[in-house]
Amino acid sequence: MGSSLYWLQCGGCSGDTWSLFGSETPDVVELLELLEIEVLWHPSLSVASPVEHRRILQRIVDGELELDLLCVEGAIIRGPGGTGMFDTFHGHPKKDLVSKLANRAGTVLAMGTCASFGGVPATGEIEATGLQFHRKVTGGFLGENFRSRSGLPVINLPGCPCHGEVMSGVLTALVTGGQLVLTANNVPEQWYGMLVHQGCVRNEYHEFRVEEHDFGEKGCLFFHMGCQAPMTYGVCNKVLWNRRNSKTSAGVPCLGCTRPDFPREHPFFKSESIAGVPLKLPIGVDRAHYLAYKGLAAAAAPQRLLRRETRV
Amino acid sequence: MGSSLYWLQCGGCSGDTWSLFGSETPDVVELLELLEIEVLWHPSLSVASPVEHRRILQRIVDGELELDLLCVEGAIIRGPGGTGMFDTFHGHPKKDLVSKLANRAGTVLAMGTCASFGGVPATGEIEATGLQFHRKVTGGFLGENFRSRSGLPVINLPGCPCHGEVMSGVLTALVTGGQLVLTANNVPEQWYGMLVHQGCVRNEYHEFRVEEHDFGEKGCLFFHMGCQAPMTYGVCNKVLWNRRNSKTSAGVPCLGCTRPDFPREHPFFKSESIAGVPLKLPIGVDRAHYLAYKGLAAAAAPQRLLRRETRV
Amino acid sequence: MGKVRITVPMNRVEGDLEVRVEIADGVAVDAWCSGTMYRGFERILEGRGALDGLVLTPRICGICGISHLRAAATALENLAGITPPPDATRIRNLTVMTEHVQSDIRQSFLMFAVDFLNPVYEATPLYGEALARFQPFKGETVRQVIRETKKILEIIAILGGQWPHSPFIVPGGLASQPTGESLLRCRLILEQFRRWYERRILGCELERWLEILDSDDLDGWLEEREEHWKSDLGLLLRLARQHGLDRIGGGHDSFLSYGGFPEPDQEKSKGKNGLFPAGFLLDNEVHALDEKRVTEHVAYSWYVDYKGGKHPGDGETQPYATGAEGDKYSWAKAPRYDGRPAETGPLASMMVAGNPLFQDLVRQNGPNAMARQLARLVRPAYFLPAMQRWLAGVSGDEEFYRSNGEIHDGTGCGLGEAARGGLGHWVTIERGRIKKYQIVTPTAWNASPRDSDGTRGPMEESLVGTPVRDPENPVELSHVVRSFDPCLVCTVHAVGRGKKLGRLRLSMTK
Amino acid sequence: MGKVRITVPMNRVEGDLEVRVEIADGVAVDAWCSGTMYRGFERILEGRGALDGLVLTPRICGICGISHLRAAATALENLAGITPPPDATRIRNLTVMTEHVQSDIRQSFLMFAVDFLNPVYEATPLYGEALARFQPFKGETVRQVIRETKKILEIIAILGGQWPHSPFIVPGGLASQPTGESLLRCRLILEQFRRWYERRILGCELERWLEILDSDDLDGWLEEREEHWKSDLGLLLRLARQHGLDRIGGGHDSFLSYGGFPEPDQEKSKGKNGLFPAGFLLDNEVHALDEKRVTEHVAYSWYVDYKGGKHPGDGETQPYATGAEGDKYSWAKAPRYDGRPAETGPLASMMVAGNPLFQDLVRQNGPNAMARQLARLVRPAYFLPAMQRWLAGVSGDEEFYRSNGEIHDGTGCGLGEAARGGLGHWVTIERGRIKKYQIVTPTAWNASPRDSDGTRGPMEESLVGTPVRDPENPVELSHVVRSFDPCLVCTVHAVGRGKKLGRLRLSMTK
Repeated sequence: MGSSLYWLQCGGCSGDTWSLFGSETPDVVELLELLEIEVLWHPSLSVASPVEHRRILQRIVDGELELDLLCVEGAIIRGPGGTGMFDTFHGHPKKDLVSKLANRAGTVLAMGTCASFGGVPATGEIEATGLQFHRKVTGGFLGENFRSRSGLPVINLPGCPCHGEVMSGVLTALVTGGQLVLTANNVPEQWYGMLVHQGCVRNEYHEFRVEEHDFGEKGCLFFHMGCQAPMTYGVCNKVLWNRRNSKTSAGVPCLGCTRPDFPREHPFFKSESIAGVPLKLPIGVDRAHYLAYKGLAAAAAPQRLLRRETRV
Repeated sequence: MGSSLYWLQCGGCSGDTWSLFGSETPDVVELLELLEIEVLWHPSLSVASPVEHRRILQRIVDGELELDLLCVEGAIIRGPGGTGMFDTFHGHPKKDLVSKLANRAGTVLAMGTCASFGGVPATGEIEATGLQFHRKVTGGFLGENFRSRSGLPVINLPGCPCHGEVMSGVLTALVTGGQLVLTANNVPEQWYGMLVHQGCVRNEYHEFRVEEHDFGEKGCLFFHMGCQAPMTYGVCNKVLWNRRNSKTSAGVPCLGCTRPDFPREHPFFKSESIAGVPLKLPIGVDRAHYLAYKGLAAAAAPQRLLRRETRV
Repeated sequence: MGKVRITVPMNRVEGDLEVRVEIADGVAVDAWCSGTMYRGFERILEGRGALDGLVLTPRICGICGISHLRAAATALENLAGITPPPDATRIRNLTVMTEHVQSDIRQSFLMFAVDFLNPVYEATPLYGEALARFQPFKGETVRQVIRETKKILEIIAILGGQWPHSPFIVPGGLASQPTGESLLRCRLILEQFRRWYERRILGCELERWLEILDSDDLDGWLEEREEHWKSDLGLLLRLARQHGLDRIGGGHDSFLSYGGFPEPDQEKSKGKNGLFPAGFLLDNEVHALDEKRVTEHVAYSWYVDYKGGKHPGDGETQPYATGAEGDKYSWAKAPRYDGRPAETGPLASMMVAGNPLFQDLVRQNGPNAMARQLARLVRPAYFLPAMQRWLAGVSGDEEFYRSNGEIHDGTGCGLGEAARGGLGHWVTIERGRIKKYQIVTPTAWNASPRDSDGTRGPMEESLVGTPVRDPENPVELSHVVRSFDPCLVCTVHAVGRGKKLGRLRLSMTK
Repeated sequence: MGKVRITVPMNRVEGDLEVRVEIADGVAVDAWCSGTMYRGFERILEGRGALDGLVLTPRICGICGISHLRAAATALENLAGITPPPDATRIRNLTVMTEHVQSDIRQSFLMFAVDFLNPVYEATPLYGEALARFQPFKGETVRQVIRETKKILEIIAILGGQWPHSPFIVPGGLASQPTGESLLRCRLILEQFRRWYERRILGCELERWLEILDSDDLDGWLEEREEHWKSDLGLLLRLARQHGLDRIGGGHDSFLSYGGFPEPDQEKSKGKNGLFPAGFLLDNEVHALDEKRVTEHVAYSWYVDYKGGKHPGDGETQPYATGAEGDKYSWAKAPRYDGRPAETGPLASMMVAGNPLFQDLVRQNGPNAMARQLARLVRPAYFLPAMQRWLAGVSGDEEFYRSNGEIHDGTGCGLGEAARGGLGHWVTIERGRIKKYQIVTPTAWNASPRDSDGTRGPMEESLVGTPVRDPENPVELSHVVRSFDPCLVCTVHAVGRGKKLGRLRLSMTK
């Protein structure tokens, strides 16, 4: 047994790689050992010479070397003018390499929001896109109908970066034959089935509508500071980052970085709102009911919250 | 520099010791090294012979060996009839040893609810009590006016067991000269200034009053299952246990184990309630306001929560 | 040379235990084990909610709380006639065993092995190596044990919320449904622990260890490769032999195991008893376990006397309080099976399960301190494959909890293996409240005082005949006592309510 | 022997870099560094909210995002005339340095040291030792580096929420107020890391290292104790000398440092420049830094030409798209200071700061690969005491944020040291939105292509003159390139909006 893995970095920041390096029990080295994953290539870590590397690539493309897992980090850059020459590898567009490898791979994983949906690069003019999605729209670089050898579409693991424990969990599932339940965005629901808001330590501020208006305050970041946690799927407040904390816990609004529309157009750190009520409400709530209830909730807020007498 | 520490186990389960062993970055061995703490004695770990041990004790009592930190785990057993003979050490009541050591110690720490408030043993008939509290009432074994050499009362670190990261944090503060802010229960507010409910992953269920009625369901455990999280101070849902999880996150109601009245009289796993509304409400809320608002909140609950379409 | 009475040094045991030994001509000729703390736990439970044992009984012991939790849940299931769903059984087995594994490893290296650093051994060949590995807080093995046992406990936190002390096992199953990704993470943690255990503790793969079927095999294994010889187990074995631990610490030769790792699919495995079956071994014959044959004696315990033994379900617990206690010397009662004392724990489990290696070791030398400790340290080798099998077997599609409504009135009994041996809970519910709760812990069996017939408890008996070179530093006795892994925080009997308690005069040595 | 052109093997660098070298008679005679990716990051920022650079610019680089974050916040503070409160400055310095430290250690052992495992060295004396420690995924140092660098990053998670990519540094201070217990935890983590770094990396206490003031001291230190010789640093030094890394990898001898670790109390430290001051070192003379003297050239970059250099605030970035790019060969522009190329990074910082050891090393051999890497690997020794000092200095009583309302229109500049050297952000806000954003990264300085005068960039220059034994396996060149720790994910220039882009024909070797 044992699975082979090729990690390709395209238009990204390598943040997903470093996020994976933050995973623990097992750490990344132990993970690869436990899952008996053979890393054919990782740009930051492999010791193979370019000659060997090109031979590995050729053997994969020729079907001589079986590629089980293709992990792509970063957006696929198609510019300028569809040539892909904004991102080259040995003089050739890297996007061509993506195609070739994807067609050989057992499973293709989009590590992070850039590879999944295009992310930040897709908002520029380098014709960047995700592997099989362009922001909210299916298609992307490989096209709506792409299926890897395993019959699966590209498995999207969004997040900017993707949470290390999510990547290691999904790799474990794939290697050990676990079943992934994919959402409409081809995201495994097991790791994206809860909102970032669920488990936020500022939940009481949210409940009683005790609001933060500027940095450094204590309060809920949703009403004014642009926090996307109630509209964003992710485990950030259940599986802590670096096993310690999360952005909202540290007073940083959720940026909505697992969403296909990340980065949103509206300025960060500000909620789009009318008369003090955010335009975007927590997923699934009815506006009229919500407003009525939030009014009463604010009236019921205990003094300890209004006075911020809490270590949250 | 360097501090000396003596760890005394009285009427307890050694759970606080093992909880401390679960702390991480640093782990317990590293913690003691970093803080340059010399462990004069720990019952499970010390290698000193009984002869040496008694010599150490004698030197502390005689004032020849300076004792900086006295950590007491477990309740002080005073029975039967005030003799303390239900818990002896070399034929003598252990409580006498507690007195002697406490009078010499720089700082006295009550590790866990038993040592702090009496805990489970205090509900029995062995005349057990906390070091300086008997459940909610100040006094306990050492008396209301006790002060250690440092001028501090006994510092209570409740929890059954106390969270390992709390113990290691408070030890760090004491050794490095950090300032503790003590509440009325002599609990350091820095580590007990938030509710267990703050950061619970089931917070949306709570907000919209989506209730759990039996084990194995998804929903808020407060309304029927006796969850004490909104009435209990503790960092369980911010500083995860074993760096992984918390009881409420695993569907286990908060037992209120840091409270002076732990274990409460009412059966666990059941909320005391009238007409489906718990008698005890989250700390600080006004009953009338709360009921009105919770009614509206339940009406505003999104379908995804009602259908439990979430991985929480 | 006359007789001396000494108290055996007892640091590094969980709980409060004092052992006195009488030595004549350099040999222990008698012994008394005293539980020195009385916590009255069972009495606390009376009158409380039917489920409250789930919360309170684990507080008896911080290192084996899940064994209590499961016993409490099992007792209520026994009362109510509920069988938990197969996946819940898998998870329960897994978490109980996880706790055992951490306890086995921690006891071996944070407690047992430390005695090899006794000054008396300073000039012996392996002392330096032992010091480098086993020195408290500093030894390389100690550091790794702290790190790795912490990691395997993450399995319990993932599935149950936290360790120690989360009541996630409930009558009917589990308090919540583990998610698929939690189970995957547990698989990784388990596999990672297994590899560490193989590499560091055994020095070989589990499969190789499991090929060892008798003491010749054991010798062969030890010599076979440097990795075996040098592993922590290898070193412990060499130290134990060098210091003669295979020749001390006998006992009554009667062994009790409660089993308690049922195969999940009880329909299919009917009649079978799961991994490490329950049973009572006497004179090389295994008898099926019948909890009715368990009794407790108080002739030498600080409780009001009654005749002979009583079944825990009928037991009384009134601290003896007249001030004239005579020969009484322990807060532990004396549990007996069929009227006989019985050793329980890893060695007993191996013996009852018919493990050929341990049967051979005991056949040759009788029970002894080395065999007892070896059984504890290699128990994970037998557990880990089953833990992996059960974890992999969790389908996740099925229920983890079967609701049973309120617990009705009745009586139930929950037996199972805790890390230190057989643990039993007996509960009676009346009008939805606990009427009576009795707990017989493993250490109550092993560190039992004498019974009505004056027969010593297993640990007492095992001390008799031990040569003691220096009564001022009786390290041999310490090895024997530690080989039982005693945990006296479990001596938790109940006080009669409303009884006015007089002053107890205790005649302790020293 | 004729000329050959080769592409230098470039695995294990962050980002996309291709280096071509011309070799004649076994010596590199010319070199070209190409950034092979264009991400158009700055253009993405145009038109966005004034604060959005805090979120977006860290996404340029996953390993030094906090440097970008701080530069973005500083640029806005510069624009708005805000000074963050002293405690906020302490925390910022601390977290930026934490990120540097993890990067320095990871680069040294996950990237740089791996080249010593090149097959060409297989028969050399230290190969076995290097393999045991530095083999990817397996070496003991590699495993420890992964474990310990992860731990020190917990400091950033505790104070900022997560790493990588949390915008917790904001104009005016920090997004939230660190709690006292968080700060205590950070102190422990920092002290723990320091001890690991001392024990494992240095082989001595920081204080001892800081006594080394010239190359004789360095030799003396290396020989002084086995711990020094055997430490990871000791081994790296021995390998570097064995393979002549102290004699390759020269350069222009001009060094740029942006400083950027201001002392918190700016009133008291007025005039002082904090740890590792900003400056430009040319011909052994340090010149005060003036950001106005920074320009960028595009003569050899794939952008529409302009004459000479332009200040980033005035810069244009139009990808050259006519199909006739001539000599252009990189997506990186060519930054110049006072019209000159400049090396930036740890060695440059040491030189500008007047560190006697590194001044001596460079005086003797000129800049070289060994000195460059040594500066990186020992930089934590200079950082850690300051980090501890700042952390201990956080009073916690004072504010961590000074509100400044909306960011008004204007232009600001934020300069500071990133892990790889000087990083500059230039921002223009108009009507509350970003009108223009220009970023000049450290690797843009080091891996710069030629400028309008045809002067090579520092890395290009450093390659010239390097002996190359085997053009098929030019490991010497690899050492030199890696000694700069190049990170080309930073070549992020902007595309002119609405411009129709034609097809680019690129003449790459192979």
